[in-house]
Amino acid sequence: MYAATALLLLLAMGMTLVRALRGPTVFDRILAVNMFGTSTVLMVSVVSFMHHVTDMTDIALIYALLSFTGTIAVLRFVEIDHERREMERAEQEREVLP
Amino acid sequence: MGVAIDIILLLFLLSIAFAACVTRNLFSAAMLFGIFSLISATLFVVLDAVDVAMTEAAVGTGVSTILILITLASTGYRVSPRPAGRQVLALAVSVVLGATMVYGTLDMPSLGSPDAPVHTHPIAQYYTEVSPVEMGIPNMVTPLLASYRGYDTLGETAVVFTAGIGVLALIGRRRRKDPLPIVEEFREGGANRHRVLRVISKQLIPPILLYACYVQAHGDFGPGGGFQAGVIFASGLMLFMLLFGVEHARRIIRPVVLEKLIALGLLIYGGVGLVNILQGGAFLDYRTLAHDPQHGLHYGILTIELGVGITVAAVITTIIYSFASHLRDHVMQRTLRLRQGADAAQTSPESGA
Amino acid sequence: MSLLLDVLSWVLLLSGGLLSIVSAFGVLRLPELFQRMHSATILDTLGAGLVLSGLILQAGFTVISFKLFLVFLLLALTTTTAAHALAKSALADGIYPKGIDPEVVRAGLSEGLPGRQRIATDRARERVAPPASPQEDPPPQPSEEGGPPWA
Amino acid sequence: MEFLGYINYWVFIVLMMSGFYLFLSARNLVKKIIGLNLFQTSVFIYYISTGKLRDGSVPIQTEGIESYSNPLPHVLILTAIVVGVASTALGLSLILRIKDDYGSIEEDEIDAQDVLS
Repeated sequence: MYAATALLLLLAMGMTLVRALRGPTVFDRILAVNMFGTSTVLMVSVVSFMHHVTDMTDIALIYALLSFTGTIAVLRFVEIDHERREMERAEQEREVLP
Repeated sequence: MGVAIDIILLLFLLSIAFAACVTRNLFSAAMLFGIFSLISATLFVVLDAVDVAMTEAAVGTGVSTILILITLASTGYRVSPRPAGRQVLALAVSVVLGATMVYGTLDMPSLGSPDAPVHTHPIAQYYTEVSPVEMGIPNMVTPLLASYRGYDTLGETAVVFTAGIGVLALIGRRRRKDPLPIVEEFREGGANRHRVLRVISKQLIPPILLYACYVQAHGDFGPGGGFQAGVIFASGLMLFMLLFGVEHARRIIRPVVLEKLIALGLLIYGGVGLVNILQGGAFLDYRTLAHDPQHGLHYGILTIELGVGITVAAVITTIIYSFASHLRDHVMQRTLRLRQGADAAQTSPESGA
Repeated sequence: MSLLLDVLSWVLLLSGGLLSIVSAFGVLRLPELFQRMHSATILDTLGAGLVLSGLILQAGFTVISFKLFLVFLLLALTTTTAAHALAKSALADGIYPKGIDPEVVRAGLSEGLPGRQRIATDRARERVAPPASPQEDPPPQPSEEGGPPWA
Repeated sequence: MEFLGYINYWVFIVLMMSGFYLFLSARNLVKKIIGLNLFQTSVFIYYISTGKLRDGSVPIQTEGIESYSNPLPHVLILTAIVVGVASTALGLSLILRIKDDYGSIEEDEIDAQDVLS
C-alpha cells in the first residue's frame, strides 16, 4: 500500500519536473520547485513507513521547515532583478527623450 | 520495490543533469539544482543513508541555491552562445572517460550484494556489530563520525573553517574609506513588500532554531549531529536575513561575534583532544573524560559535536552575510550610478537653455 | 478495529496519492500560471493532509504521529504563504490572470504595494518626464516585451 | 535482473561525465561551478550506493533488525556535503572578486584583458 502511494507520488513528481524543465516563466519554475518540495516531504514520510524506519520523519520535518526558504530566496532575487530591469528601462527612456 | 523507486529517481536526476548542460539560462539552472538536491536527498533516504539525507536536505534547500543566486544577481543570468569546436572536444573526452568507467564497473559487485568487499571487510562488521555495544549509542554514524574517525572529522571541520576564512578574506568585511551613502529605498531591506510573508515566516524562525538544537542534541539516537544542526541554524538566520535585510541581520548577530565563534568551535574540538592528553590518554581518546569509559565517550562525542555545530553554523552564516552584503553594495552602487546619470540628464537641458 | 483503521488509512493514502496525480496533471497541462497555481495548492493542502493523516493512523498515538502532524501544520502554513508571495510577485512582474482587466489589477497593486520598487520606478519615470496628465497611467508592459532574462 | 544493480553505477557515471563536460566546455565561470557541483553530487551518490546492503536497514540500532547498511560511506559523505558547500562558496566568492576586477566572468574576455595589459 505504501508502495502504491510512493509510485503515485513519483508520477506526480515526474509531471512537476516536466513543468520545471519547460518553464516558460520563472514563476512556473518556482511553483514547480515548491510543489516538488511538498511531494518530497510526502515521499520521505511514505518511504520511512515503507522501510519501517520512523526516524526518517525528522528529514520530512526539516524539509517542511526549510523548503520554504529556497522559494523566498528565489522570489527575492526575481524582485531584485525586476527592479534592475525597471531602472534600466527608465534609463533607456531617458536616453531616447532628449 | 525500493529498486523501482531508486531507478525512477535516477532517471529524474539524469533529465535534470541534461537540462543543466543544455540551458543557456543560469537562473533556471540554479533552480533546477534545487530540485536536483531534493531528488538526491530522497535517493539517500531510499539507500538507507538518513544522516546524509538530512545534511543534503539542510544544505540543498536554501544555502547552496542562495549562494549561486547571489553570484548570478551580480554577474548576470545569461550565458553567451559559443563556437562548437571546444564543446565537441569536451564531449569526446567525457564520452571516452565515461565509457572507460562503464567498462570498469562490469567487474564491480552488483548494488547491495552482500559479497561486496565493502560489506565483507571486518571493519564493516565491527562498525555495525561491536560499536553499538562498545559505545552504547544506537546511531552508528555518530560514534563513527566523532570517535572512530575523530581525526578525520577534525580535519573536515578545519577545512570548513578555512573556507569561511577564505570567503571573509575575499569578499568579507570591506573597510571602505568612503562608505556608500544609504539609498532611502534600501533603508528597510528584505521582503518589505510582502507583509503576509513577513508575518508568517517570522513565526517560523524560532521553530527552525529550536529544531537545530534538537538535531544537535539528538544525534546519538536518530539522524543528526553537529554538521546538520549547524547548517539548519544558519538556514534559520538566512530566512531572517531574507525577510528583513542583511543590515538588520548583521545587527542581530554581529559579524565580529561570528568570527570569534568560527574559531571557538574548532578550539572546543581541539581542546577536548588536549584535555584527553592531559588526563593521560591519547589525543581524542574520550574514555579518559569520566570514570566510566562509556560515559567519557558520551561526553566527548557531545562536546565535539557541539564544537562542529558552532563552527559550521558560524561559517555558513558568515558566508551568507558576506555574499548578501556584497550584493547589497552592488545593487546600491548601481542605483546610485543610474540616479546620478538621471540627475545629470535632468540638469543639462536646463543649463543649455 | 485494527482492520478498520488499516482500511481507513489505506483509503486516505491512496486518495492522497491520486489527488497528487490530479494536482500534478493540472500543473503540467493548465494553460497559464495562475491556473497552475490553483492546481498546485491541491497537493499542498489536501493531498498532503490526506497522505499524512493516513500515515498518522498507521503510526497510532506516538511521537511519530506528533511529528507527522507538525509536518502537516508546517506545510499548511508555508506552502500557502509561498503561493501568496508567488502570486504577488508574478502580478508585480506584469503577469496577469487571463480574462481580467490589467487595469484593475494594477490599480489594486499600486494601492496595496507601496513598496520601494514602485517608488523607485515612479521616481525614475518622473525624472525622465513628469506625467502629462496625472490620471493617465503609463501603458501596461507585457511581460514578453524586453524579455525577462530567464524566459 | 542482475543488471539492475549496475544502473546506479552507470547513472552515476553519466551524471559525473555531464558535470565534467560542463566544467570543460563552459566558459562562464558560474556554469563551471555548477558543473563541479554536479560532479561532486554524483560522487556522493556513488559512495552511498556502495554502502547499501540488500535487505539491510538504516544504520541505527533497532530491535529485531540484524543487518545494517555500512555506515562508513555515510560518515564520509555527510562531512563532504558540508565541506562541499563551503568550498563552493569559496569558489563563488572568487568569481565575485573576478567580476569586480575584470567586469566579466567569461573566460575568454578575462584572458583577452590579461593579454592586453
